[in-house]
Amino acid sequence: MELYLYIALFAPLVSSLFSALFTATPKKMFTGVVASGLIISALVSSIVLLVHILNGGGVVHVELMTWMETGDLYIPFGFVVDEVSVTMMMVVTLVSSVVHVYSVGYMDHDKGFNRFFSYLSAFVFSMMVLVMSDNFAGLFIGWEGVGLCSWLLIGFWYHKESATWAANEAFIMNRIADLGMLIGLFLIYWHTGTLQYTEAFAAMPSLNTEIVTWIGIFLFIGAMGKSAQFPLHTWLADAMEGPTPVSALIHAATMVTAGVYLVVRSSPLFDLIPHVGLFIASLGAFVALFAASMALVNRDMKRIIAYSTLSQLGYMFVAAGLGAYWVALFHLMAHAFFKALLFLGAGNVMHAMHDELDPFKMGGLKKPMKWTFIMMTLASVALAGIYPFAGFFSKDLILEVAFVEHHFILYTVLLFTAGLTAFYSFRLVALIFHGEERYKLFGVHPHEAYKFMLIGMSPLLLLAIIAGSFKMTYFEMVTALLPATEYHIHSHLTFWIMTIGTQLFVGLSILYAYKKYANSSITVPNGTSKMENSFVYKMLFNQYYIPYLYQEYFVKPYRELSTVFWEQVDMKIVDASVDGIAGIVYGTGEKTRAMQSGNLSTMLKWMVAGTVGLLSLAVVFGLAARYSGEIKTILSGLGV
Amino acid sequence: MEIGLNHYLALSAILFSIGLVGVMRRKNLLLLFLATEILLNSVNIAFAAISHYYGDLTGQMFAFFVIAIAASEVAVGLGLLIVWHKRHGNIDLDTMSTMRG
Amino acid sequence: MLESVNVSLESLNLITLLPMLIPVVGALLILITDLFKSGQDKSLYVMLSVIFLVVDFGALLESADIFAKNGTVLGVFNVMLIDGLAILSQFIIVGASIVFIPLSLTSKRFHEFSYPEFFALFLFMIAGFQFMVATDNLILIFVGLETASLALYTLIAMHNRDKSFEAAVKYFTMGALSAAFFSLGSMVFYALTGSVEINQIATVLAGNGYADIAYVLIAVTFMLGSLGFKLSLVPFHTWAPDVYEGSSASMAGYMSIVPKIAGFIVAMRIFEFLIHSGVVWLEVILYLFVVVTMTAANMWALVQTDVKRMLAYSSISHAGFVMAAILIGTTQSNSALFLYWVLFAFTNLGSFAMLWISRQKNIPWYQTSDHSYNKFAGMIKTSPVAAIIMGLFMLSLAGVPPFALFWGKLYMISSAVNAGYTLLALIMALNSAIAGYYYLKLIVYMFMKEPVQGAEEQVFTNNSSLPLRSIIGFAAVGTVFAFILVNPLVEFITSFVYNSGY
Amino acid sequence: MLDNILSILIFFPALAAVLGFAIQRDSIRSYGVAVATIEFALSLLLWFMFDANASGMQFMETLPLVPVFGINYILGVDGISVFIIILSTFFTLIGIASLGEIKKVKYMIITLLFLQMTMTGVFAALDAIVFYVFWELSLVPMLYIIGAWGGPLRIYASIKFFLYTFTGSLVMLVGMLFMAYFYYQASGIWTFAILDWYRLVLPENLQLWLFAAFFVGFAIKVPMFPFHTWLPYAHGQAPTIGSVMLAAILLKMGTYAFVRFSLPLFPDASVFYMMPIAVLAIIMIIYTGMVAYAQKDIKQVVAYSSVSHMGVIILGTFALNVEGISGSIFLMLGHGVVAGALFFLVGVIYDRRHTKMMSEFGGLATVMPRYATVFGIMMMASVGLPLTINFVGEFLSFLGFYKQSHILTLLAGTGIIVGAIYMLAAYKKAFFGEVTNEANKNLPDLNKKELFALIPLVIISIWLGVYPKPVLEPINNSVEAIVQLMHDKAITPEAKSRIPNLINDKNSQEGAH
Repeated sequence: MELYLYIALFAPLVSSLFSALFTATPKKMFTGVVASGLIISALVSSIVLLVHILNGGGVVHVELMTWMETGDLYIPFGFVVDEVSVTMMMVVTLVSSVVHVYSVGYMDHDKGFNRFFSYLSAFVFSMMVLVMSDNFAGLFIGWEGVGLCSWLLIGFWYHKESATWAANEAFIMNRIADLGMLIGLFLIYWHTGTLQYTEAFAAMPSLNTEIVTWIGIFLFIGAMGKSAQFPLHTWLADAMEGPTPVSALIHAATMVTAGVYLVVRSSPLFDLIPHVGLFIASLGAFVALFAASMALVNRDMKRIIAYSTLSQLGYMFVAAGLGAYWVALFHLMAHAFFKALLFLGAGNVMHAMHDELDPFKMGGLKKPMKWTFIMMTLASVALAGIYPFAGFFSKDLILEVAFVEHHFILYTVLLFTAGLTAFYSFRLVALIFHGEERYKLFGVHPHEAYKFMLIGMSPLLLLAIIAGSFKMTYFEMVTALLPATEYHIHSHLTFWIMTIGTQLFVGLSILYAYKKYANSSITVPNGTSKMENSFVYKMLFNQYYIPYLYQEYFVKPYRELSTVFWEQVDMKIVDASVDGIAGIVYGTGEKTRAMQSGNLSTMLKWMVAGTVGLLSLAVVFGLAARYSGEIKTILSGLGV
Repeated sequence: MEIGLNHYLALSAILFSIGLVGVMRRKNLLLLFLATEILLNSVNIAFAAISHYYGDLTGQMFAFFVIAIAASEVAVGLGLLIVWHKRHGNIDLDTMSTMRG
Repeated sequence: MLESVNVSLESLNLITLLPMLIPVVGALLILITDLFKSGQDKSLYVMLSVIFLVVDFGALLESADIFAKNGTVLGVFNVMLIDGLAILSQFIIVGASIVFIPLSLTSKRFHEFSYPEFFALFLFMIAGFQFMVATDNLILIFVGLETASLALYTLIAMHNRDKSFEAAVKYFTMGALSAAFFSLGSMVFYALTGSVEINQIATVLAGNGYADIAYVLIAVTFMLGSLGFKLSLVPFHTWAPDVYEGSSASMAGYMSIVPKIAGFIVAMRIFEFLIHSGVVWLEVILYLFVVVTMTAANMWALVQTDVKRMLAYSSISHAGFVMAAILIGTTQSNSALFLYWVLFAFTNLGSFAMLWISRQKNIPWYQTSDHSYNKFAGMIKTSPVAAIIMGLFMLSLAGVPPFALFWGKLYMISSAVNAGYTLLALIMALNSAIAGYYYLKLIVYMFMKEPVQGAEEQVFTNNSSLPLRSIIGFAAVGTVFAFILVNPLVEFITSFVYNSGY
Repeated sequence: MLDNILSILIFFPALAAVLGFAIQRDSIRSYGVAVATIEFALSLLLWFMFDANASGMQFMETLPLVPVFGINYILGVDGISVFIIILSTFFTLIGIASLGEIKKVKYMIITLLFLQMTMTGVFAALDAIVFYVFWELSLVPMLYIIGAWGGPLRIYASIKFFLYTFTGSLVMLVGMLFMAYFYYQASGIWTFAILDWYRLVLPENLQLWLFAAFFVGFAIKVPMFPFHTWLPYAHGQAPTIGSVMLAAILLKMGTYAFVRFSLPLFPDASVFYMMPIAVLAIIMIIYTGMVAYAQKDIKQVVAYSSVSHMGVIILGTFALNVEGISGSIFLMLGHGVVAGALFFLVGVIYDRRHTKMMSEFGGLATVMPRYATVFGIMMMASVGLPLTINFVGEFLSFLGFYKQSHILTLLAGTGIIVGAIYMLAAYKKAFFGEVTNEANKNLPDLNKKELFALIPLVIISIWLGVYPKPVLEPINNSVEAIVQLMHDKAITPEAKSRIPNLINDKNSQEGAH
């Protein structure tokens, strides 16, 4: 099994390095093919490992070599394939295989074709390190590695100002969270003496609660950055500047879920601190609603999907925070499939529309892009959580968890959000595929994507539909590692009322969205309608003015303070005082050199003056000595 | 009133002060040399007086050496003075300040 | 009336006079040679002088040997005092003279060297300095001092330029004042104690417990005035820059070494017993002198535009630095004084010799004085070896290890540290840093600036000749490889200083 | 011969430099490369023969210099110094080999060889005075490099560099003399041998003073805030090779000296001053990081980033535990490689465009993709991405210091954010966007000579990031010895508790198992 582990881990690295060899050369189709092949081999290995785990083959654990060893610190490159990591590996390799294949078509005309595959495979490698590591330090390697790849890929079109800006924003925001994570690692190390998962978690129950709480808080701060939780969420929407396959892979399916993975992985830790868990859940619920609300009015197709991702991440955190780790992981998996599908579909639309992102400028695309239409609709259905699609099983479960745990406020929020989700998803679908063919006004001739791209997407479509049926198998598998709490609503009546009620609510939202946006009277908004001028709309459209606030109260002051530090403090105070001391010495020399007038008379006068001065001092001292024998002590008291 | 050691010393001190003032005030090189002679000779008076007071010859020996040295000083000094006068036509101290700073 | 004096030659111990007599004889011989055949080449006189000085040096080795065996020797009616200080300082005086006098063998002709009197006076001067250090009798100190000084005034004036006359007059006049101070100081000591021998004075003063402290202080004040002049302590230093500028570079270099070591010996003899008997005032005053001299001279050196004048101020600063040894007054500090001065002699010999070989007959337009900084601009391009050697000397003067003067500074600061003068040690260290600036300035000119347009190629080695180059080479080797010399020097010096009771 | 390998390492380049004067101008490059290669090979031989498991000094040499005063020529290396020596020979090699077209190339190469002598000397010296000699002497070649090949303000910059560090070292010298004096008082023997000094236990108040004296010298060299202002000038004006050597090796002298002198000699003072120094280190990290962000000149960004990283090194050093000190020493190497490489990279573009203003560039990634890639890798290493050399050091330094103070580490940790901000912003300005400046349209990409210098640096910074063990292990062994020494020497209870006792820890752990 170790062989498969190594293949799963290193095939993406090989793929990345191989593609990197051709970064400076023009597009080579085979880089894409080879890269896809290698990623698929990683997928196959992951499947083998999954089967191995499912058959009760036990955890696969390898220690490749020592990484750092000093003092009492010992960090190996250790990798583990257990029930949790194999789930993540499946998600990662599956989605990335699809995205690789898809990208061969999507990036067809791009100059940086080879480079793209190099980055993309590097990302897969980092992600695999992240999920497979058997210790926190290794997780951190992957953690930072995906951050780097995300930076590279968001800024892939580096000639675009907005893309590079977004890339830097994402990297820096993540760094803020990484600091929290790092502090969490330090705490773990100094209190348990190790960074290995098993040993560290084994030691935690004996630690005092305050420390465990701090560890939990700092680790969660780390998770907040990667999973773009409030208030570190702004980068995710901006990250949509990257190529769409990147958004599908990184900013929907894998990297942003790393935070959830971290919390799930640290379940023994978070089990000890339910109050932190509650905070996580509350923040998750807030983010779910908050993000969904912004998605309601947005006019950028990719951003809408990004906000939806954010909202779903909130769901996952609710589950994880309430201790239903397996539920969180399940939703993570299901979400990965339909969200990636949604993004890839959006990619098709963008391709067809020549990178147009405003759905109001589309409409009626269902005719030229039939397959894409079907896929996106089904993905949206799954996202909305309609039975029997994947979203129903995973998302409703989270609602149930909140209900069973008696967090009714959370439950209400999540339920309401589910309605919003359905609305904005179908608002998007309706605007893009239904109604008048508004794109004609802009002289665009849309066409369907390559066939192999669509075929490539099909596994995702399949999984988006059927993933829910794996629930029990999955449950049995992961609960070997995670707390096996089943969330059943005891009263059958309540259960049915809730389920059907939810379905109805969601269904109504969908209908309302269709009614409002699928009709032929939709035009491209020009900022004159009443709704567009309402306060709520403006606030939502401007993302609650948060990016603006950050710009005004963090970015600008930082820049100004930097300049002040440099120009005022460094140059005018620190450096000037150094030069000032030198200047004083030099200036004193310059001023007093007049003493050397060159005139003999003056020189003689100086000499006499010196003697007379000494003489008068002598007289003073002599008199003093005569009248006080203490003078010596006084003078020696001066420290001479 | 008998003239005692202190009178000699006082005379010496007065002469020395006169010499010092002369050294500081004179702008003429020749007069400056005279002032230094006064300084040295004021010391000589004191030496002789103290020597007498102690009944010891050392002080007088010192005075003789001072006289001898004063003489050679004058020789060198006048030599320099003459050369300066030859080249510049004056013996004014204020002309003697080409080097400064 | 007078009793007949009965003295055995044995007790006179005439051997103590031998080292001083040799240069005197040499000087007379030069004068006699000139009587018989005038107008001979300067090289003859240079070589004669060197020979006599080498013999003198040999005689000193003999005295050193005697001292090492028997300790301090008195002679000639107990006027001569051959102790470790006397021997060490004479080594420096004679040794430095041996290497300085061949600097007269320049390729250009200079007025003063054509007179045999120059060399005779030179040797007389050396004898004067030797007397000065080899006695503790104030009369003999005075005589030696004046002999040497009068000869020195003349030597400066013989350079025969307007500036050298001016320098000589200035030096002479102030010297006369200083002589007056010295005699006055001696007079007061004599009045207080009835003696002119320093150890006698010390005994008497200690005997009556410094009852007349006020008068002692007056005496000390005038002594300070006089020696301060000789050692160029601020504010008695005013002659130094002008005299250095006015005299030839070789003479200036000589003046920065030899007269000062003689002065230091006298200062050490006069002041240390006072400091050791707890005259706090003197300690305070010396402290002030040391700090002010070091610092002020450094500041003035910063603003100079002429290298020779800068070196003059730097010499003042170095003198202030070394004066600290007398203030500290431990065996280590006194040894450090000698060590410092030997190493300083090497470096200063080298740097002034470098100036000397770059001496031009006429000053070109871009120079404001003989050795203004921009004369040396871009020297690395035109004569790299000379530039590198000059750079070495500057680094050594700045105290950059491992060059000669670093070891002197190290030992000196260490002596301050060991005696508990922490603040002084810091001030000394920081002054070395200030001094770094003006030495660097020359390095900057030599290595980092472009040569002035139209400067003649050979400007830096205008005056060079084989003997000069050899001397510079010798100084450079000494400067660079000083670390080999340090250990034997320290051992030798310390044993001599210690055995002389300092 | 191999018994004297350290002396050979020190004096071979100096001798070669003197002989170099006789070489014709056209052949001097080959000569320089040959000498530097031999020197580098010798240093590799040193590594090869180095016993990684020993914690003490190896290849010791002793020769009396001024025995009356206790000054001896003592050399030796341990895990702490051996790698910095190798780094210095390596940088000299690639520095000479990649030297661009400059005037007076012969003098440059000779100067670099002299510089090599002083660098090896500093890190191999085990006698305070010998250390001081090389320490000061290293200023001279650097002065010349900045002053003779620098930019318009070169003379100001070089003099400032020289005088500032010179002043600090003189104060340090006074401290050394005091140390020797106290040793003399305690034992009646004059010695400047560091290993002898290690055995001296000083009372706390003396430690405090002596620590301060040494601190002045080291802090200016590092340079620590607020003594850092000479550095931007020096870097700004120095030619590429000067900046490279300065950043890669010369700054490390200061931090190395902290480990070699301050910690083992004054353990109580180290604990006493730990927090104030940590605060300074944090100011260095954050404040200079922000100043770096405000720069318009890309070289100044790298220069200020150097100061910022040196702050992390200081912080790690003053963690006073094995993790922190090992980390800081590793970071010295890491920062040497990375900052050296970044200065090389800045030099590359400066050679082509004769400007370092970021506003003049933009879109270089399109024109010079290889250059952008290498720069990107090095930038990421500088930012401290895991699996690059800097991460190991930074992680361990922060980890170590976290034991001493949570809050301060948290503050210092913001350095990883600040660092990302200025580096990414600079990279964006220079490399991303459209090519707007006509002059940039046809810039040639990296040439062979430049790649020769840069590729090894890239390889090292990744290799040691992935597999730091060969270097970290010897460092760890020597650091453990130092920490144990500090613990044993410490007087105050606070110091005893702050500095871990490794022997007891090990024993108790074994007992627990």
